[in-house]
Amino acid sequence: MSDYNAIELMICVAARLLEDGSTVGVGTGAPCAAAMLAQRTNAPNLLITFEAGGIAPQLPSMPISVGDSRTFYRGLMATSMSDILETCQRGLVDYTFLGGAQIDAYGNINSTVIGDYHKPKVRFPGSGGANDFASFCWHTLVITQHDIRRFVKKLDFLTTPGYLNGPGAREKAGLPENSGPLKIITDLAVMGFDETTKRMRVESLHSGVTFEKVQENTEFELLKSPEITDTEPPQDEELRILREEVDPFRYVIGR
Amino acid sequence: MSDYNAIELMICVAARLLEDGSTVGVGTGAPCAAAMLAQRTNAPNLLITFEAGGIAPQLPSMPISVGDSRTFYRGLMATSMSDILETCQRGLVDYTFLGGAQIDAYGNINSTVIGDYHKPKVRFPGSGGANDFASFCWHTLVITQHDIRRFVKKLDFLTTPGYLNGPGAREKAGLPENSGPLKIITDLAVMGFDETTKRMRVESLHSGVTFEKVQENTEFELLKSPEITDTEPPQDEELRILREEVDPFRYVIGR
Amino acid sequence: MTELFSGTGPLFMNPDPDDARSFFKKKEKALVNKVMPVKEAVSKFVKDGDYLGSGGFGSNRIATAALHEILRQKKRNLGLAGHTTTHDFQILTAGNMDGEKLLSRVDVAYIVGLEARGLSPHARRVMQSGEIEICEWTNYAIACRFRAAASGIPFIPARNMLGTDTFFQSAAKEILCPFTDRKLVALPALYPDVSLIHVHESDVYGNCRINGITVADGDLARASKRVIITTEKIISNDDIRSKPWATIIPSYCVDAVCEVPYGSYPGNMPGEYFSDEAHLVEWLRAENDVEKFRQFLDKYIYDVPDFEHYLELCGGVEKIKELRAQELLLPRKE
Amino acid sequence: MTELFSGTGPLFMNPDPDDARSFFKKKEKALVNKVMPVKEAVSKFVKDGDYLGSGGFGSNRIATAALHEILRQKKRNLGLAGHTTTHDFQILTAGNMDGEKLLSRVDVAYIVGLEARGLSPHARRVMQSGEIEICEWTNYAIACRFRAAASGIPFIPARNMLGTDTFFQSAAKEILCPFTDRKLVALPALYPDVSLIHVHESDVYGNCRINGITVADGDLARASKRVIITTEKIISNDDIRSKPWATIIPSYCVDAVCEVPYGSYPGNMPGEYFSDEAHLVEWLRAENDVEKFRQFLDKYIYDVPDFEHYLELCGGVEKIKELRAQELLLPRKE
Repeated sequence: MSDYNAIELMICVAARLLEDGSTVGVGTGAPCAAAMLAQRTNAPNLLITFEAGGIAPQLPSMPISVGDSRTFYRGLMATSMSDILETCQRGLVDYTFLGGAQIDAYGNINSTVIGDYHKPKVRFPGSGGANDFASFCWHTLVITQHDIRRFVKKLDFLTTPGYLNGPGAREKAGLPENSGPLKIITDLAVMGFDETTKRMRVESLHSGVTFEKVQENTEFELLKSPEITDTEPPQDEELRILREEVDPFRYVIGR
Repeated sequence: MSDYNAIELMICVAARLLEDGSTVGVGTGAPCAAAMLAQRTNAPNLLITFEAGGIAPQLPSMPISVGDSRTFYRGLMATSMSDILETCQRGLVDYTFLGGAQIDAYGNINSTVIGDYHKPKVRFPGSGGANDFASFCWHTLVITQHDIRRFVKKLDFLTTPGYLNGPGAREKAGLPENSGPLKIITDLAVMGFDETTKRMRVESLHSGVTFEKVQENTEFELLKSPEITDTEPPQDEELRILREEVDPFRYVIGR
Repeated sequence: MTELFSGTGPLFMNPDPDDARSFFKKKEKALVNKVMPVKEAVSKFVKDGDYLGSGGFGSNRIATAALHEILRQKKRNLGLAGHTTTHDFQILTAGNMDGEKLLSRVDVAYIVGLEARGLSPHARRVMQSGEIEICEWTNYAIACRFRAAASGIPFIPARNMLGTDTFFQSAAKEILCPFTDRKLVALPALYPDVSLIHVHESDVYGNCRINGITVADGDLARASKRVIITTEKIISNDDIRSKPWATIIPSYCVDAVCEVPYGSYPGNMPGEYFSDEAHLVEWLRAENDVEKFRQFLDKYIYDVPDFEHYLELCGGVEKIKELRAQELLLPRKE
Repeated sequence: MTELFSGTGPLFMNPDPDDARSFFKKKEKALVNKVMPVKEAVSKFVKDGDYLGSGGFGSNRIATAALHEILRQKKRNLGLAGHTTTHDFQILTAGNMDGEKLLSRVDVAYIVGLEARGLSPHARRVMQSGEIEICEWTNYAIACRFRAAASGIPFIPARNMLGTDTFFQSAAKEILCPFTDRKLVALPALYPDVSLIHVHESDVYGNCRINGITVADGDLARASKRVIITTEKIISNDDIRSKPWATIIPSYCVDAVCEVPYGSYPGNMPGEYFSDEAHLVEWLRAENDVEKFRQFLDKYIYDVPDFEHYLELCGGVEKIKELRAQELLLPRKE
């Protein structure tokens, strides 16, 4: 059972970051799987919310949309998008999970366009609720594939704020104090942010991955945590719960 | 049956002012009676709302409070105070009815204090929703007793805006355009507002009342409408409905 | 250039959203059983000096048991959001006697009156004595202030209060709209320390339903740092989960859940029982004379251990059956 | 001095509340029967050049019948509030083909994607062509813009968008809080000309209930100058009046009530039927090839008279029974 794929690894790592008794605003896919896994392992009292209005559902299966009926199935409340995002703006939501087409050294994310904004090579969906969640929640977590076209020096478009251009920049811009990106979880490593520069730094490496390999797949210069550890691999029990209870049809973790 | 008291007269006159198909934000007492009478006579499609959240109830009796359960008994909606007052602020509510301790020539109202604000001789409740209704609804109607201590040159406190200090003053203050007091209905007369000066003018006199008598009971100088008419007295059918259907226990109209 | 004015009234509470965020960050969000007696809830969550919010609408769906308990526990120097407070205001100002100050500051929209029932002599004496610091607002203004706090923003713009003494005696400010250049009033966020809200149904975690107008309680519960719920009855969490769109207040806003059947008495509880007008008149009349009022308060509040005994003194279940018949418009027995 | 910036994107709609007030003043408020076929509602209330709001959440509780009818009636130069629009956006952009422009301007929060299902090839082609004027926002920003309009104020302040290109390409403005001196974003009111909202239940006057998340539809209905409701079923006004606190949209906001059972198909309708993922995949695949897509649209939309025939083509009541079993988590027959 100790065989696992990259997405399973990322989900297990993400789940462990969620503190018991905390709150999280999630989307569909891996973030939702991570939250569901956390509820069954280290964070039984994790409160899950969805931006379209669902609060604390007893998820019968993976939602397809952050607004489908699963997201409030036997929930505590089915409310409005404003109520959810204002609960975040008010400071009650600890974590959010995001993805994106590009991410930079400060954890800023692009999910709007590749190329020039007015003549885009590729048009992506845009912020949706990502900018809102990353502005309001205390900690932003990112789960993403690690490649050099994604981890870029300069975003084509800054959709969603990380630490903007460094220390104090979020506060100066008017964003809530002491919020920002916490961890970036990829198929190669787990990265955090240097406290002084607010730049991304490698904190743990997945089995068989070197710092050099991570740097090769990153356009900007990565910092190193004072102590780079080995990422703890998924445990058998985590994998069992993930495969049997969280995602039995393997929608997210694949075949 | 053509015997009637002053409050019955005021209610009948007020009811006739409410156009069919319009909306009104009312309080308890005479305003509510007027709205109920209007629904049974000239304005069957009048939509009544109460500031605490009640919309279009089938009032089984006179409410005691603008927030009691009668105010949304078999209503179309039981909502929040914000929803009601934002419906007014958005421009959907045509009329509101107010009273007050003092009123001036511009239809401004005091319901806060008599005497100095910080050392009041008498403390009254304050605005409640009166300032909100009078700011947001298109037309303010006032039903009140007519005496010289009430119709004053200078308010001790301007709680609720009429035309403030004259033409254009509401707009300059930032209040919604083209809103303001419409009619003041007292036990002596019906007054409107001069279009040029926005000062109060007598438009019709109740049976047996002279302009001079109204002026004697008013501290500020009253203007005269180009044509002062006789107030049409309550008709038998109006009185019958008022007494038998609207207020059978004579809570409002008295004994 | 348009000149912009500021109200001259005191701003009792800090409208800063980052301050409030630090508090809300630490608030309990897990589903823990919060059921406790009113006595414990008030002693635990209402501190001297706190600023209170009172749910419902003055004499309708009010948390009478919690209000009485605040009197009984002799809390001091409280602030209050007086947004159509009527009988609730009467109860609290009863703590301002003999030089004692239960209330020390009030944001006023509607106080000292009981709507169609007239004015409260005692509340007027208190308010006219100058012993309470006040700031003037309107019902909608206070609703907006709760809404701003609930939203996590420092103010909401509106178009009321402008041009009046109500504005001048408030702590609001005029601003210019950056899009339309229109003058607006900015209403600062109001985060009460603790609010007291009576509801129809709550589970043990504080997920609440209200079967009627919500007045401002959805926003009030979200705006408040701590929330004490009194509920006509506790229902199962399964019941809450069977219809999550009926939940008005979510559990993560709530600190205490107290089961108090008939808990809005002598106020009206929509669909359950009408207000006891006779008792409200008795209260108003007692206020005419200070000594008589003191005796009245001893009899009904200070000398009884809790709300249940107060209700018993007022006629108990028989009285409630009467008020229930009135509420439901049942034909009167001849 | 803090420098304050303005977004550089186009402001498509006038946020002025006095303008909107003049319109709302004349709106019908009486209880008149507004039941009509979708065809009539769209022809009467959607004009070329109008700015649309789409209720629900992209593929959940959407007014499919009204969206198809807009395609069929070949409306042109519409604007759209693209606040998590997914399948609804796919339907509308299908009108941007062969040089025709059903959509000409879009306020963007989330477009061209179908969440976990991937991106829409056709919507991307349209958006990448530059033929549609756009302005960038976020989901909450657009929700706030509806809220401001619903409240009758020209803007609402918030703390999102700040510091980003999303702000730079928006029509928002930075302001300073008059109380805390903090930088905020001012989000201008958005009054759509017409919105299309699918609900669980409505009476003939347009008093509506939604049994699930409301997304932004409470505010959207209030913000919109005209509202077309499609409803799973029409219920009696007596039913509405039996539980007025369940009403989410009041009749005075509504212009047309169209009874369309299964009207959110192929989207999800909470408690009723799940989304038809197979049909959504078929739609996405058809978009890969322009000619194939044209045929697909002819087959499913242009060559059928109405939504009922579309549903029939997609499997009719048998299909709905399947999706209903999925929605209700019924055990699958082996």
